Amino acid sequence: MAMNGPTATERFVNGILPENPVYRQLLGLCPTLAVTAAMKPALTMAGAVLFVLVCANVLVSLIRGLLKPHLRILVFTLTIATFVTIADRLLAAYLYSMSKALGPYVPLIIVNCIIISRCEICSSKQGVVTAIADAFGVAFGYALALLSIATVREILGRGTWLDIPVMPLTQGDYGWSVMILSPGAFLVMGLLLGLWNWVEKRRARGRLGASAPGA
Amino acid sequence: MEYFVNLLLIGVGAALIHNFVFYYFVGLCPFLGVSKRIDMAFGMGLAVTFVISIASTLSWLLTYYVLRPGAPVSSWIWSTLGGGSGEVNLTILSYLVYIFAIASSVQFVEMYVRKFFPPLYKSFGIFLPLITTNCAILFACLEIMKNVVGVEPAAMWGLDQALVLSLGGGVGFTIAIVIMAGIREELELSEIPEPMRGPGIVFIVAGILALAFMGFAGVDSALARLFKAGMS
Amino acid sequence: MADDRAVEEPRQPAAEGVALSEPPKGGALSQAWLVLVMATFFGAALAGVEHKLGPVIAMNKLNETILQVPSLVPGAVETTPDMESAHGKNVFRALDENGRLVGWVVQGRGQGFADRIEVLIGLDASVATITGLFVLDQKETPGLGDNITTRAFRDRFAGIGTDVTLVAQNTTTNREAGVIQALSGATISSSAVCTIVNQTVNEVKEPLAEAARAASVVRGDR
Amino acid sequence: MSIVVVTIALAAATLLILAVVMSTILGIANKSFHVPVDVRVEKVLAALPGANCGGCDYVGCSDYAEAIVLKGEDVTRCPVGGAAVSREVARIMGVEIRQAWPMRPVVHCAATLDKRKRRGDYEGERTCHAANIVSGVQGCVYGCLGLGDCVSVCEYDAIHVVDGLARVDYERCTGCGACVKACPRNIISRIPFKADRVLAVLCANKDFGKEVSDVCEVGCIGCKVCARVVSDLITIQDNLPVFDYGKYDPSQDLQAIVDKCPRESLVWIGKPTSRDIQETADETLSERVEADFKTTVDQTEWRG
Repeated sequence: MAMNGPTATERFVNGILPENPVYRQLLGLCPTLAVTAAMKPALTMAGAVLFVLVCANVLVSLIRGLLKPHLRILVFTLTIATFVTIADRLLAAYLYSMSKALGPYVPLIIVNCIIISRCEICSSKQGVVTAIADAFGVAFGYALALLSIATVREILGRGTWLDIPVMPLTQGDYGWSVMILSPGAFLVMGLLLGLWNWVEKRRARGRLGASAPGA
Repeated sequence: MEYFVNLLLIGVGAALIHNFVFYYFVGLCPFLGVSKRIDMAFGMGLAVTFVISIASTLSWLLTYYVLRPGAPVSSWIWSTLGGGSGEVNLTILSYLVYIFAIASSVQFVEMYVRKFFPPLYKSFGIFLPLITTNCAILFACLEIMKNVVGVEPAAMWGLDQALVLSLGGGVGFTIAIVIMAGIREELELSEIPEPMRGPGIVFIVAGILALAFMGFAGVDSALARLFKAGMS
Repeated sequence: MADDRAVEEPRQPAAEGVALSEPPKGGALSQAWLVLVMATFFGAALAGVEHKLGPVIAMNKLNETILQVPSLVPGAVETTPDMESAHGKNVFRALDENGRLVGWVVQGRGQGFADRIEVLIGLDASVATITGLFVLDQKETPGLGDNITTRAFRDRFAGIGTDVTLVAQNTTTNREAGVIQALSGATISSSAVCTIVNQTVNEVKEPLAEAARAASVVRGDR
Repeated sequence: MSIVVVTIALAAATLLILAVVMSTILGIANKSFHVPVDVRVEKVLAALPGANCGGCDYVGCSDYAEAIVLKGEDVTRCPVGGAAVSREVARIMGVEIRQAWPMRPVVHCAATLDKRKRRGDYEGERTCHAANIVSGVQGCVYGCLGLGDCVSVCEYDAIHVVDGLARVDYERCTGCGACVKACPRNIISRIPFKADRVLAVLCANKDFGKEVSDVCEVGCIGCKVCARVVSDLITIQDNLPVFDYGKYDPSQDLQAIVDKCPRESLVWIGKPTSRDIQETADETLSERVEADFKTTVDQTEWRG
């Protein structure tokens, strides 16, 4: 099939909003919910995903000529698992407290469908530059989703944002604990997803109104 | 007796208190994807329980005998090669080895069941490939690794504890996904605001269920006290 | 978007007789050469990474405890890990500026309300009193159980003798020996910490006291 | 030999051995446990990513592959593989990519006021919901009531009651499904529009032919002629022909059954062709239809 696919710029832009991995494709939800109780772990997680995504995309893109169709997923998984291990070790070595806070969710990046789907869709078919752009775009989209959820949860749950007190009365016993606990993760995710769909629909209708003749 | 109480607590903990879905958020993809009908959800739950048991057995064996620092296999090779001070530590390979072992063993089981037990394959074998890359499975392996590597020998988990954890986790997953499927079958009939349809409302329901499951917190310590009282 | 557009002339679906597949041919290994090469390479590379980062990580783990020692044992400035004195427990010797043994720090762990709790217990040299407590790792309920990490709660343990069994109670007035005032709304977490402390102290009391005597004998000889 | 070298060598060897053992076992198993299946299933499966993420709402890639081949499922459901995989699967199956098939509502009634028999005087509230409770509004208890509940819920001004019969303006419709829910008689359903115009059964009367012709001049009498001509596409349920739109192929010439239908129940719906517009230039829909829809309808809007 002679097809070039989207360009690097398109890949980058698409990853952030139009094909947002969390809100649009509902991929990689386990860590999304687990690490968003506060901003710092969410940021760290986003960084780890960026690292793994870029490395895996580059490597897969480089060896894409050698891939056998029926073994490609195995190769992707091997590559991803290796880079995840490296990311995990790097975190443990240089950001020990974060590594402790994230716990098993760093190794769980291996089974995060976001990365494997980028390998499959983009980097196993396109060149290194496009693959890097794609990795950055998708990772930023993922970061955006993580940080939006974490913002809501940390502000409501702890009254702080990036550990900076933002809510009044943060001294003393402030704490809407449920927001930090697991139910809060599900609820915030559900509501933000609803909000996302609502905005999408509004925008779609806006376009429609503009193009409909004399409605 | 205390041995069984301990196992029971691990199992109950994994199934209810630290439910894989509602507490650790692992296994969310099938939880969202295959929870539309109760029978499908139940098949999925069974398959997860089955795979999780195989995977944790394998990963415990590999971790205990090959990967952990001072594991029998690696230290035997080290001493054969000349030996000396220090221990060969292959823990860094664990993620790679787990994912490898899980994927291959599941594929093997799938082929086996498909060839020799076609009815069984129809009812739950089709779920097998879907859960190879399910985070719940890898998560169980990681939990087991946490209790084998770098723990003092007395507290190190044996195969029995590893199996109970994985069975408990699988049962917990089954409970969660079947409850969810039951609710979703009812949701089909209800009026839901447009933007919340689909995954949105499922997350909200899951949140409420997670809230309910929080009620199980502390059940294990209470059980432990109960058994202790019963024993003395 | 143009690629998804429905084309005007759809082709007829392939409706020929159903052909059944044949078993695959060819050696599985020769096809998987890339996987094998990559597995070998990755294995070696990871071991290399571990060789570089392993010591740093081990240091991080150790530092986590060592940084706490001065606040747990009064007068301690230096710490050395001690794996021999109490077998199977992570024990650290707290030394003062002259290298004299002033106390011990012991790692203890046990089941809390939500998950495992890991604590550091500071003990004086003869293991007669608890000098401090620090919570290394816990996943208790935010806002309630996780208050076990607060200074106010931890300080309730300092100065209690190791000969009494600690219990957590909801009292403010009762100051019997061994009664720790439980955190409001988190009795179970408070009791769990007490139990962990009791267990750990009981296990290490004898061997550490022994080791401390031995250390002072050595010192006396000098 | 230093421990570092041994560890590195052993790490490499461990993974190598694992890889060799696993791929050998799987290779042997793959041969000896082989179950013959439709070769297209295997081809489709090979084209799918094999991530088994469940994003297609099927239980893994093989289940989806089977559904594609055996049940004619949509080839574009794979979120991991994206458009490239869809194209490849479509090529294997020799079908069109159907992602763009928009779901559009069909009012399953073709009877304008003058075609309905035994109409009574209805003086109640002017909504279908109210009229549906009252008996005797019109003879047919299945057909459109024409009081416009669907019109009031449509946010796109895409459905109107003309001559007492709800009609969809397929140029404005986005397929949101509001009208489907609003209809108290449940005679609006959504079908995949595989072409600009598709054939649909515009009758919902489940009674036998005699009773239908008593209440309606155009309703389906369940004569089964259409089902006999294209038996793979149409089945008769409750005296009504039912299209299997999964198998519906826009290129198939179905005009024959429309001509054979003794009533007026099989009707082409959708965007009018330019010939239709010319032919019906002075008829009911004329003021709403514009000949040049390429400029007014863009793809995204049409898809919904």
